Amino acid sequence: MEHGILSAIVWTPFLGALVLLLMPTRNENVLRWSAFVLSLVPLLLSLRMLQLFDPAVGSLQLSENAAWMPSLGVNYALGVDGFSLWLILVTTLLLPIILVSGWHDIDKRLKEFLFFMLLLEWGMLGALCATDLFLFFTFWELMLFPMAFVIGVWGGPRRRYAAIKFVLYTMAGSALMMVAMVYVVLRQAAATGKLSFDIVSLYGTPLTYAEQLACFAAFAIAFMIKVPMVPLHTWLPDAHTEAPTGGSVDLAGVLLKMGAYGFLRFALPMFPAAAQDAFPWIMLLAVVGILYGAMVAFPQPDMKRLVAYSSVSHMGFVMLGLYAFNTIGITGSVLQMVNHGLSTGALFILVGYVYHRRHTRQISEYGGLWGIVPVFSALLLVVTFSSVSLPGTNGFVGEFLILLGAFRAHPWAGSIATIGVVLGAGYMLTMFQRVIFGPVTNEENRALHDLNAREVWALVPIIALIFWIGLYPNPFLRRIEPTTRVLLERLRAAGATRHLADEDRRVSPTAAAAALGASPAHAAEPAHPAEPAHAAGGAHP
Amino acid sequence: MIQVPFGTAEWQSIAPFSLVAIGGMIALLWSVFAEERPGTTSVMWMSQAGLAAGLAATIALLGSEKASFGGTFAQDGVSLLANLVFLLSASMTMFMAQGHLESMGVRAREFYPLVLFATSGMMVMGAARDLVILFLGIEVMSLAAYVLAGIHRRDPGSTEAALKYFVLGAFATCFLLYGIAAFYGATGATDYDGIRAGLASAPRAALIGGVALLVVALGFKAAIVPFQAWTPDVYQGAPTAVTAFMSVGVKAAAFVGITRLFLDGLGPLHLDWQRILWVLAVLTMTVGNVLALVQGNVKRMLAYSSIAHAGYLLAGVAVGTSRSGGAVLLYLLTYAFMTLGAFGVLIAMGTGEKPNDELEDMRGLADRRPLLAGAMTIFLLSLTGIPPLAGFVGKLYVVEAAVSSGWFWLAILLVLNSAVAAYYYLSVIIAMWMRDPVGDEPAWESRPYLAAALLAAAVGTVLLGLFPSGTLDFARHAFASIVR
Amino acid sequence: MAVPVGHWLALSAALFSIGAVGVLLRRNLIVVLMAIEIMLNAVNLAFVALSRHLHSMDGQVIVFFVMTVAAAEAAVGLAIILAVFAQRRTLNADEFGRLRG
Amino acid sequence: MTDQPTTLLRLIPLLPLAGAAICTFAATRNLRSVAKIVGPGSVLAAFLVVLAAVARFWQLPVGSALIDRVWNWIDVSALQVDLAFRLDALTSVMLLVITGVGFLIHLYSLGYMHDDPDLPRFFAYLNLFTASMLVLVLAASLPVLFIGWEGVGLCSYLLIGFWWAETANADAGRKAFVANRVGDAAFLAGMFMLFWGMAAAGAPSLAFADVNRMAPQLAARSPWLVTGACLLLLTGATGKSAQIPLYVWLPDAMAGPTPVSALIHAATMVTAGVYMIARLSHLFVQSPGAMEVVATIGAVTAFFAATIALVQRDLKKILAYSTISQIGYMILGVGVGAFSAGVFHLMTHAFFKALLFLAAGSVMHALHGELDVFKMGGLGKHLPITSKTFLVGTLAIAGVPPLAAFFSKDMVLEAAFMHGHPVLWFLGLAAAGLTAFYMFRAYFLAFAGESRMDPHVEAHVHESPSNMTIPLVVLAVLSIVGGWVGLPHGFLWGDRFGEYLAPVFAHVGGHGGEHAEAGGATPLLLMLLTVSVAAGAIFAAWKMYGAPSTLPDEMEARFPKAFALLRGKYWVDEIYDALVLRPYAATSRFFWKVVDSAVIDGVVNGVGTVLSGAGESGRRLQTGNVQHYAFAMLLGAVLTAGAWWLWR
Repeated sequence: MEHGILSAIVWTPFLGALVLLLMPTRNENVLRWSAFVLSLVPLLLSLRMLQLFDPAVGSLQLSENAAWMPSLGVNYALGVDGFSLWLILVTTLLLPIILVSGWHDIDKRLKEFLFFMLLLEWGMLGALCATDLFLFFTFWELMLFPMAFVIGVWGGPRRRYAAIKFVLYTMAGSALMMVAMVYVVLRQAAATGKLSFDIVSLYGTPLTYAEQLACFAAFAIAFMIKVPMVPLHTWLPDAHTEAPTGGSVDLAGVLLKMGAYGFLRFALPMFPAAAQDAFPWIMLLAVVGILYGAMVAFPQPDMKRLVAYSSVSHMGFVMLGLYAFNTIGITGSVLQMVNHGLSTGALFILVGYVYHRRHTRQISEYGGLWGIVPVFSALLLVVTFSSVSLPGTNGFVGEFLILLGAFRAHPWAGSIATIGVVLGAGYMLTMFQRVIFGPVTNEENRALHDLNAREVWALVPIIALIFWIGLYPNPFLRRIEPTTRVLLERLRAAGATRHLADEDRRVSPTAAAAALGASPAHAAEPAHPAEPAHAAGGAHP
Repeated sequence: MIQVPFGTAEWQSIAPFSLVAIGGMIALLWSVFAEERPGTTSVMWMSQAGLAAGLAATIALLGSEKASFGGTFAQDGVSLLANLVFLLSASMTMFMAQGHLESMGVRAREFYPLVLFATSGMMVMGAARDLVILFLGIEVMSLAAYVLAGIHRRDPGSTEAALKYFVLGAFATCFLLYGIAAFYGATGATDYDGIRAGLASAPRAALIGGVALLVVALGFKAAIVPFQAWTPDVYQGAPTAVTAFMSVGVKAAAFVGITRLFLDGLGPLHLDWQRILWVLAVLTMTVGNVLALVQGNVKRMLAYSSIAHAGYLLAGVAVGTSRSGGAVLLYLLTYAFMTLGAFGVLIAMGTGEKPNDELEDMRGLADRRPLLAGAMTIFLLSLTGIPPLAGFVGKLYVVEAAVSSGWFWLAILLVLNSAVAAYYYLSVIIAMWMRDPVGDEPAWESRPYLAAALLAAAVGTVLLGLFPSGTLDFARHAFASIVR
Repeated sequence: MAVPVGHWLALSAALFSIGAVGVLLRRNLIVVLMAIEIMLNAVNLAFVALSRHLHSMDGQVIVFFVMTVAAAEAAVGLAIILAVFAQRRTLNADEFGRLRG
Repeated sequence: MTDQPTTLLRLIPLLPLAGAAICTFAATRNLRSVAKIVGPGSVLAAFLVVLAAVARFWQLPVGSALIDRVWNWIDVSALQVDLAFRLDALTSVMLLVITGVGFLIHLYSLGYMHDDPDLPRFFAYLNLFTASMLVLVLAASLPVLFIGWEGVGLCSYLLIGFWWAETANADAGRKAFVANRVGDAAFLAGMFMLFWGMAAAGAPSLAFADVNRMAPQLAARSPWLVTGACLLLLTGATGKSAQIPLYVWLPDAMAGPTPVSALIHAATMVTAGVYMIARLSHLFVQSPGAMEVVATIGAVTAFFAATIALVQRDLKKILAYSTISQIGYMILGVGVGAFSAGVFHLMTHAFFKALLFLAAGSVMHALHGELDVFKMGGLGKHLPITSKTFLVGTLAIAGVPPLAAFFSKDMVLEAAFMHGHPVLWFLGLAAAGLTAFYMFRAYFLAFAGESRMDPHVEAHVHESPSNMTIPLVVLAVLSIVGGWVGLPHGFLWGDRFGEYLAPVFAHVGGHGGEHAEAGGATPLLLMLLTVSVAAGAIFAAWKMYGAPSTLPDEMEARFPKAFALLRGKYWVDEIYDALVLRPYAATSRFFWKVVDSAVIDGVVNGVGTVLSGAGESGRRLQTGNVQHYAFAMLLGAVLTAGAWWLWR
């Protein structure tokens, strides 16, 4: 059934950007208000989409399709499912918040800044909604440039280096992806006789194991850079430190999720056998990412850089859950993507407030803020503990599910990753400590005035969501789970069953029991007596 | 000797290039008698009319593919599409040159007729299915191009460029002729059908020698490594409008000649020359990109970038299938739009006394002339190969052609090269947007025609990127008839 | 008894090489131009020899084309050299290295 | 045993939570009066609701419980967790202790924090703490318990660092939170292991009822899983209940205001670990190995902490180590299977330890922050009520009959002895002696003898106001009466407390009921032995510190190393710092500076420099000389032909 809602969501930011560009006035207030109103439109549309979204359906829905390049089999195809639903909502929610919270942040070339922020949202929404591999790749590359401009033009002292590094890192990754993409499409055309970039038809492409491995490696590298996973992560701290507040929030809020989303949407379903064999490596990198990110975050003198490395650690958790190959882990990691977007976004906004007042991000410059700016300190307290995933906040639900799922898939990875929870508390509380508690060491801090109504109200939606997802996550989980089941069913059908746990709801059949009972340490090689067809584990088609 | 009747087919096939040549002559005569007032555009419009006539003839022939003059002169899809590229580059160059040359003190109004003569030479090359006709086309084009390079007589750079271009061009022509002689000796014929027939019986040494010699000549024209050393110097020396014409028109003609020669004439030898071209293609794109990284002058950087693009084109030729032929043609079209646009912006940057084409001059352009900076950003992003612009589509088809016939490493090297290329294209974008302007603002001159040409190039780059299907089908179908 | 075509081709190759070496080594631009003419005539020789050997007139016809083109080339070449000399007052090939890097 | 659905239980945590919200609002508007009423008031209201709930519970048949499913919290495929509260006998005891003692401490805080500008914020945190503790105790499943578990961790972090102006307090708070977090990480791992074990056994759930019901099956299927899970949960408990090895944060936690120490670090939070083990008694019982470890940790900690307390100078530090030691007893109790004995000691300890802390608080209040016992002396006459109540507390903790600890501690020791743990029993006995000694040492130094206070402090020492002394008196009474609920077997009305909790620990595997029937006489003998040990210790304390004597100095002279070791707290903090913290900071700096910036970024920038280096060298080839280019062309032609010729 044809729906216009997704196209509307994707293209309203683009039209908004054009309208803004063509507006004759340079008056800052007019520009800010119009940009804010323009950014509300996609938010309202995405809420309408949420209404139309049928929670029971796991596969792509609200899909649209129109021929774009018939000779290449490329269609303008959009669709949404459990994986992209909440990410779309986070994207459309974050922009208005950025505009309100950073009302006076940007002074030079405001019109271009707002133009690029709307373009950035357009790119991200396009990538999230695209269900045609070519369309996804187009938005994947398109997304880069507004972000690079935001970092490069309005960033900090080393903004140009950060911008170039950001673009080149991703482009090098996506170069290989382009070749792999073309290869898969051609193989599929050879099999079905029809050239098509449509994702769902590409899922069934018959590839030999070697081909799958090569293509999976190409896709995986492109997405690992974006996640980012250690050692391909060094662009993130620079990009975050140099980007203006609005840029950092969007970068952390949504751009980082593209990598993990890419794994879920493309790498896993298209190359099941290869994805399954990469299981130990990705798990290793995820755990390394968690611990490494947390450890490197600990000594950071600059607040933004600390939060950037914390993102590396959090995304390590997301990858851990995503690669647990069971419903609990994957659903948890999709939810954690949303949580990380919210709490890290809020952290950046708060750092932005203080930066706007004191023009420095060095932790040593602050201290004893509790007495001077109590409202700010209270908000920072809530967001810090959400980022440390305290039960009752959103972070906990995601992390609990991820670790539970990861524990099932790889007990050692799961338990080592749990240490990440401790390290997380370590560096976050250290930062909170040095900034908020202790005596007022720097006289300038005394002159700080507390957050005004606007700044507080900008964060209220995020704080509300932090507690809502923390205490009543079911509406969110219920919409993610069916899609996870569809993905796992697809993997099972393709014979990649080695790490799959039987996901029956209440009482799991004897198969799972036999599986767990059999090998104590590593539940990787379960004998599936009850499993008829794929008894031999990862039987390669 | 082939007995060649002179029927209607022959008249129709020579119509396009001869109309352009005649147009050139009329424009030349007109420029002698027309009054001397500066800023007159009559000669330019006269020349444009000549091009229009050529275009009309080409469009009239669309659909009626046939080889005239006994198969040595093919008016098929390939040459017609090639003609479109040549005519496009010629007319854009003329629009861009208008005003640009006067401001540089170049009053020589024979510029436009020379462009026409060069274009007619290209059209002959595009249609030639006989080595001798190919030679004639190359010479007509090159002679006009040598003079065009040196059009700005008082500028040492321009004359030096012309000198280098001439000496090396002539040198290459000798190799071309010697190659033709080798083929004539080996296969007893100079037309492609004759050559194909004689290939089996030809001695291998003569064939290898002949192809090597041809590669030198055509490699020189297409600026393929190791014959590309002249390109940066000549492109930098010549006036920017001429550079634009050379980097698009001349290169396109060379590639159509190479493609037709290798895919049609030397088809059966495919397996032999494929490996050589593969190596040359990789060398070309790598050398082009790596040297471009360290350029301080944007014009010279674009020269190296055009070498890199020659590498991508040669990769398409090396694959040697009709798909890759179509990809090369389409790439030429996309390449034409974005490169003409990029050079056009440099022209717009230049003022009478100072060309302003250093990287420092680009700083803060976004503040001073946002529209110009926006156009340049579109061209550079397209050159980098960012979807949905034309550059990406061209690159995608070459990669698709390469992958479809199993050339994975070629495709991987190609995309990695374009990732390296992104650095120097980005450095220009960064200079424009993210740096503050240095020095006072030069006295820009308003050039309506140039603005129109830039707009056309930008629209072409975006539209071709968004809706390439039609053109691709035409190009692929055109090549299907050639590659047997 | 006619001289076998191999000899002619050898002569033509020798002439071609002499011309090429001339282009590479001689400093004076006009001499370079002359060297190019030598190379062109070497090719003409080859064409005539082959034409006779293959008993086909194509070779002879091609020679005419080559000669006309060579003439045109010489004209354009000398014009360029004139322009260069008018400006630089020197014809030494090594002087023209301003555009590089 | 059926669960009676109700909607009453959700009110219990909700009231203090609402209180916390109101106090936070009051803090922003600085409405001290509102906070003063709402703070204690919400806990009192909770106490009343608890009474109502317990009354409703008592009407139910024995062994059933009240259950209140608020909503379905997490529901993802096999994992299905309800936000559900459950009240059974064990919970009722804990609720009464938390809200009861909690309310008294809130009342006391009114006086203690009277002149503190941040009073509203203090009550906000205290209420939030109470709410979290209530959630912890009422939770019907492990994840919900974990909400309370980390919630109390958060509140203890905030309250320890309440006076945030000094970095020392804030660092102590962070140390507490991170140490707790280490335990919580183990707790999480234990939970996951348990969950997947249960899933394999066919009933994927973390509710206590299910876990306890499935425990025998689980143990049968994979004993290592049960032991592993129990050990991990135990590690979590050691973190929260400050046992070896994760006890280091409790002494530093004394940086917080004294009511905080009383409520959190004596009565409630630190007992969470004991409660958790008691709640999962059926599971722990299935793994004798784990039980052995639990008991050993308990006994060793009891003794270890007691030795440190011997030489401490700061009154609150003495009480802190005493708390660690007493919790050791509780852990020992549950470790040997005497769950109700452990819980009983937990209750009595809450009374007298809260009393002791509050008394110390009122001493501090009087002496304007002075806590060094060697700078006190003779306070008896100045602070009549405080000194008398402190004496009651000291007697209680020393195990002097008929006060509370005598019964509860004795029950634990007796269980340890009877259930075949003679070594642990002996450690417990020794610890009991030491406890009596250091408590009376503190008492004599502070309240007896002549005053060593400096004069102008002594000048205006005065007794604390009534809202501080009333709680002291009430707690003193409770310390006396509290023990009588669980009398030794056959004495007067026997162990009512044990019987009350019996249904919760009903079929606790092989360990059977609380009291082994063997040898009626031995319990009596044990009791006499502990009392005599306590009496001896008291006399020794009086000898050394009661009357003026040179004995302490002589002792120190003779065993300088021993005293230094104890005073240095076995240098555990320094060991942790050297083994864990400093290497961690070093490696993280190494990762940052070397791996991240030098290696990875080095490679990334290296690629850039290599390429531009090649560009530079390539550029030199571009000489600008025509003839060089011609030569390059010629060379190119030769190479192409040659390569083709060779490349067959």
